[in-house]
Amino acid sequence: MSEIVIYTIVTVSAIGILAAIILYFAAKKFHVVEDPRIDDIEEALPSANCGGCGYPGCRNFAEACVKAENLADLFCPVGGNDVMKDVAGILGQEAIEKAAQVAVIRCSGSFEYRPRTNNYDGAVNCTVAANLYSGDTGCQYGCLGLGECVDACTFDAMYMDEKTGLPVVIQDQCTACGDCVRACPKDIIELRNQGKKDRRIFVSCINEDKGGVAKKNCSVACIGCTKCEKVCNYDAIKIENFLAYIDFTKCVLCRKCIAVCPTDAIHETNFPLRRIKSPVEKKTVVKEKAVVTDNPDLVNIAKKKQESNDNEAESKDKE
Amino acid sequence: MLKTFSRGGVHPPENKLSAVQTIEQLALPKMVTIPISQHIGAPSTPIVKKNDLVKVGQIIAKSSGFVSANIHSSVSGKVIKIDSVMDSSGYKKQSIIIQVDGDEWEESINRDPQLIKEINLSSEEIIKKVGDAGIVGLGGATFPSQVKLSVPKGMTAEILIINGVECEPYLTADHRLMLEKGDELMVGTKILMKALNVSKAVIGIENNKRDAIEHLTSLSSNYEGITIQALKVQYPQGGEKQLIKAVINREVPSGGLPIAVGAVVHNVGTAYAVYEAIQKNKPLFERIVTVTGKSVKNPANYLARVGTSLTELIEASGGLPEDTGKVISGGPMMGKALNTIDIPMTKGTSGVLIIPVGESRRGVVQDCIRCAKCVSVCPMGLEPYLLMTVSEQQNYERTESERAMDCIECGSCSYTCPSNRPLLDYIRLGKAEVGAIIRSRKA
Amino acid sequence: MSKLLTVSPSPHNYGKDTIKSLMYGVLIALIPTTVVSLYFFGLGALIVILTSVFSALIFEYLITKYILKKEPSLLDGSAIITGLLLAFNVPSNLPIIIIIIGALVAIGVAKMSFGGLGNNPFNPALVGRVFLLISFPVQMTSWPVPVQSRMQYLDAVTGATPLGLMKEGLRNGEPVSDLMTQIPNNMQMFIGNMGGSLGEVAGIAILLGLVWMLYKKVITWHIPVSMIGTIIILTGIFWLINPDKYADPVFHVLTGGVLLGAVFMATDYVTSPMTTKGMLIFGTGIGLLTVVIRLFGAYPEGVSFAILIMNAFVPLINIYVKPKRFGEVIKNG
Amino acid sequence: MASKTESTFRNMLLALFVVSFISATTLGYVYEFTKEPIAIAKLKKKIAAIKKVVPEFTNDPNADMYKIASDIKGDTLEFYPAYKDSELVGTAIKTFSDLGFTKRIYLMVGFLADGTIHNISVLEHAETPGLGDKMDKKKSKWSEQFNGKNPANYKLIVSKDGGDVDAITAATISSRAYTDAVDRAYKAFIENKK
Amino acid sequence: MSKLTILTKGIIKENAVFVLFLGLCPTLGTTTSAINGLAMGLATTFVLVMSNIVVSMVKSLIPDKVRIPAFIVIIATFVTVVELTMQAFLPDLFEVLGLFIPLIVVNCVILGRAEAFASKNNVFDSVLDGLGMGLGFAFALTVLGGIREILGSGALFGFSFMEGDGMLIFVLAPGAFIVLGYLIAISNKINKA
Repeated sequence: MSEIVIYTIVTVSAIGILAAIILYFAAKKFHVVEDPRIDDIEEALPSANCGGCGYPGCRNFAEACVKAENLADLFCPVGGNDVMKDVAGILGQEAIEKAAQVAVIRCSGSFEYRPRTNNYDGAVNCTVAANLYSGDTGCQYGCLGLGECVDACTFDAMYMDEKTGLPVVIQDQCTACGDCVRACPKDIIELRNQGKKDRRIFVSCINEDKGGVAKKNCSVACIGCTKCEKVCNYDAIKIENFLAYIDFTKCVLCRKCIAVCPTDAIHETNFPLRRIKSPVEKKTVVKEKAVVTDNPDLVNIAKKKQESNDNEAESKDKE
Repeated sequence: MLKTFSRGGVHPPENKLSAVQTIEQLALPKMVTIPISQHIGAPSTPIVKKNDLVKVGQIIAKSSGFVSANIHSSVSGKVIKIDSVMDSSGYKKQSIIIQVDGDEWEESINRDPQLIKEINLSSEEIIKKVGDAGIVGLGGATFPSQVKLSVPKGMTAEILIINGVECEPYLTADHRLMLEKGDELMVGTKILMKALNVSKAVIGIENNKRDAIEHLTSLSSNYEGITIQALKVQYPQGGEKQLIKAVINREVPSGGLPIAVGAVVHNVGTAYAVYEAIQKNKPLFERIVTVTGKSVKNPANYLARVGTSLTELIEASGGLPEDTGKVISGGPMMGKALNTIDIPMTKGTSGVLIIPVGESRRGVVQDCIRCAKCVSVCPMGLEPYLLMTVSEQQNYERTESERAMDCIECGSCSYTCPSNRPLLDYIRLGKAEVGAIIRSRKA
Repeated sequence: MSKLLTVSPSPHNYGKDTIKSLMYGVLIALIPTTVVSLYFFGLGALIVILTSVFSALIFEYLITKYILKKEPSLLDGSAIITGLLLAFNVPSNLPIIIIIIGALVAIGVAKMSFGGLGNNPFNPALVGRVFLLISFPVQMTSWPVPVQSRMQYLDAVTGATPLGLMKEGLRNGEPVSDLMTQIPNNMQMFIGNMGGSLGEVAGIAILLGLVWMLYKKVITWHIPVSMIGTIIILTGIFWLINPDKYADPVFHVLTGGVLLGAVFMATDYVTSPMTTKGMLIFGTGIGLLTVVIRLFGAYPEGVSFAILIMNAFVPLINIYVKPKRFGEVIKNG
Repeated sequence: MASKTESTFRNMLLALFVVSFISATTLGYVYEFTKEPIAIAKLKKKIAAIKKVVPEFTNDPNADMYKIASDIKGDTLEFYPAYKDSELVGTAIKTFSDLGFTKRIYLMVGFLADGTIHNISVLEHAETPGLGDKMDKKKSKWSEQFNGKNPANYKLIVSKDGGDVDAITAATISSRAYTDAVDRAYKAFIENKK
Repeated sequence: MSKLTILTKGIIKENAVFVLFLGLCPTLGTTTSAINGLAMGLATTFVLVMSNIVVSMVKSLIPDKVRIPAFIVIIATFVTVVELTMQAFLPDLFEVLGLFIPLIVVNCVILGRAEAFASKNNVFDSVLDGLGMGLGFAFALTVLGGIREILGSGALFGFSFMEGDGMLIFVLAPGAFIVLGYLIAISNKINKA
């Protein structure tokens, strides 16, 4: 063994030992006590950072989980029961099952059912439009159709149907994080229980006008006729301010109310297709009659929307 | 060099089509719809019921707070219902609907056109009476006037500025008022001076109203303490802060009121209403409205009763033109676009502007080319492009720190933008959100 | 009512300015410079300008349509300006293929990669020019001598620019006064009778353009004035200290790309600051860097680099330099 | 996960020590093993450079190498005399210049006995690719203009500065540095000839 | 994860350069020609595979707190071995790459894979991972070098196909950034589609 080999071994080993000593004391000195379970929980979470749980990010939620006495008030809507079971397992607690939810659009006032009364020409943004006036139809509760909910969706679970001018939820992708609910200035979107076999019944309208006014402005509006309330045997339907609301915790999906609704305002989604069935599909005959796509204003809005989307994407890219 | 404010501003085409039309009394309508919220602040409380009979000038809704105003019937007749009716906001609001029956005025109102110059009331009495008469700022902001006249403790008013700028294109209501009711305006100004206890008043008028300037200047020799100041034509000189800067070269601090620099600003229309309320006992129930537009048959200035449907005003000017694209309540820069003309005029309706189809649409929105024109025209020294971006990104913290709340919504930025960007739309959105944040912070 | 009313937030009055009108304002301001360059560099200038403008337009069209998948807006004038300015920044005997590469870099790399008009951090024409300068140093630094109405293109007689002569001479220790005899006098330089890039040579034509743009309110005075002012002051100081080693301020302003840069390049909307205060800082910074590069750097000319460097600072300037706001409360007053 | 060693002091020390020890040992042996080939490779390269610039020789110029102090303090020029059958056929001089665009350039200049330049090769440079790097024979034939010239009647200054050397287009600075290095070698050669 | 995915993911899906943005210093510095890029990539691959093997073998013996220093020592050893070997037997290549070889030590691709993969997986998987990642890295460097060589010198793997000079900027550092930027854009497009 030549000198240089020995020399190498001595110096390198010495450096190694020195480093170990320094590291040991450094580790001791700067030791931070952090509950390792926070990391474990964070790993279990979907890390979408969507804010659906009410906390700014997944890590904050994980911290809250560790701190909380029980998990009753904490729920990750994206991960659902499976993730919460994992989280509960890490914390050694009992998981509390919650029914899976999905967003539904409570407005069916597509172009054919809800005549326009004016043209909107401002910024393509629902909140801007909502601050300005009641919308481009006679119904001041209905969807403005500018797609802020679609922009807000983190999971690409929504799109604007250009034929109806209404947003559509892709149920498979919806995680019920609630971003769209918060984004909608008209409070049209609701999170409802997914229901057995994805079957749901809900009133697709939030119009609180009197029956006649509502009907005049939109042919599929709830007119508050109370027929459904009367026919419901389970006390699930309540009418307030000329508007019916079906409590999904009480509804047993008997579909009696659908049959009696004179304006088709109550929607059922119960096909194995697992899609929200829009009234357009239900009445194919009407659909053929409606000529809406060549309305120049619609095309304009769609175009503007596209442009502003592009701009947004660019500005995001820049950052 | 004529005086003007120091920063920013634009000069849109003036289009004062109705400047030579004398004020016409509009025929009584068959029915009026009087919204109970015609001013900034709390809506008034109706004090009449269905089927009540009311006279012209009778109080029908009472002020419901410090910042609120009384509302008087503008016609005589029967209340047929109190219902929610679409108003210029585009939303349905509570309104009192009165079927007109004759034209019977309250006896206390002096209908004699004779000018009364002597002011017999004390300062407090004037302020109270202004409040009772339901007078609000008639320039368009509709801020209750008695609030402005009540100088807060610890501050003193030094100067009264009467706003005769009318910087909005098209509108001529104030212009005609200054020409035709000059003396009444002067007396109204004196009354306001007395109420505020100031010895100096300046009437600021833009230089495109030479006749009004000359007329009032010749009158001013009869009224001590009132001077007329001609101003360079520059929008938005009618904004309170800009007008104060232009006339007395003082800057109202950010977030502060004009009284912080010792100034109180009232519109010429308000001064005239004050004259009528104090000297003639006549509450505010009618005002001058300009009906104008490039394709309108007879652009005109009407003296019309509050609650008259805009349809009737437009009919009087020759009806809605064929090529109507947009109907605006107010001027083209700050007015509100209407989604129907079947709405009532209110105390704040200074004009009805009909814009033909060709000029009614905005251009296609393009990317910002960072030309900085919005920054250079902003009269408040803000950066509109930035405010738009941050409120679009919902970064409201930044929106606030970039002082969105200073924005006076004059629209100069959107007007000047070569890329047709909806700057003000988003700034307004940001302001609304920031306002909500500030309120929740205080609560 | 037969037709529906249009509803939008205020204002309802829209100004006459459009991107197109502003861009054409710049194009009109570029006419005198174009004319002078055609006069002094003849056929070469014509070929360079046409190639540059057309290839800029073609690249803009192809990239917007097939890569960004947007509706191409060729006629808004911005691509024409980029093409023209690129042509003004190269010698008149540059081979066509190099010009096309320059236009591709200017439009494709510097502009479209960032999302098109309004989003590019650097001036596209200058990026194109610097790219060419680094890539093809030989071709980019052989300047044809100006001969009136000359019809040669590639085989033109070349010579050095006044700045190049000055730098070379000073390096060899020759005094400024000797060197001054080798270069055209100030008046000749002002009307453009010297070697250099197409658009750089004629100060008078550029100033005509400036006057037009100021009159039409296409640009404000802040950037050109602060930039040229800084150069005059700084070179003036050095000149006063040692007139043998440093040329006089008039020489520095009239030669190279100072005027072209100050009037047409630095004032590019997209890549200059938003506030007037920011513009003054921006212009001063360019002036400072130009002088530093010219007097102490390796290159004889530094305007392009100075502008590009300051372009990079624009976002920072925009963040920290705020306009004087109305009613600003001065604290601790 | 399999049971992981705890982070105790003993374990940390041991782990790092063992790792460093093994590494050091490996490195030591690899060094030993490669020492000779590396030296040979280096020498080969030098000889190749010398071979390029002087006529055929039979001796080992590396062994006969001697150093001469240069005009710049602390720096030396390396002289590699080449003998063919004990007759001096030329001298290769490793020379340098600091006038380059970036850092110092190194050349190997070969002189015949009478001072005529036989050939030059570039040992090290960091000039701009495409411009200054044309001094390298691999890139351009520029440097061949020196071959066969005797600096006694060939002014080793670039033509722009009044000499006989044509500069590389648009790379006057690099050309100057190159010429300067050759000039330095020539002056040292002449001085030491006596 | 199947063995095949472990091997192939590093080439496109998780390409160290185009997707993970690791080891950009040698990427930008050495890729003036395709051959340089390839050589650097292969040298890195060798170190990567070897260090992955050793790290995955000793993973349970090394306490957590000294994990990084230990890995670095292991990596540094292999790098030095490569350096010395290259110097001895491939002196021409060493002349070009010599400056960058020691940089392999701090190439985050290697430490990153040791930390993220080898310290958690068995020896065979680690070899596959190292091989895949290394080949991906070599692929990226070769492509980058090739494009720069074509544009900058009008040649590929040293075979010139163009008269005169190329665009110099591509041989210089700015060109490396520009080409890398566009390659990353293309790779994003491919990976997202």
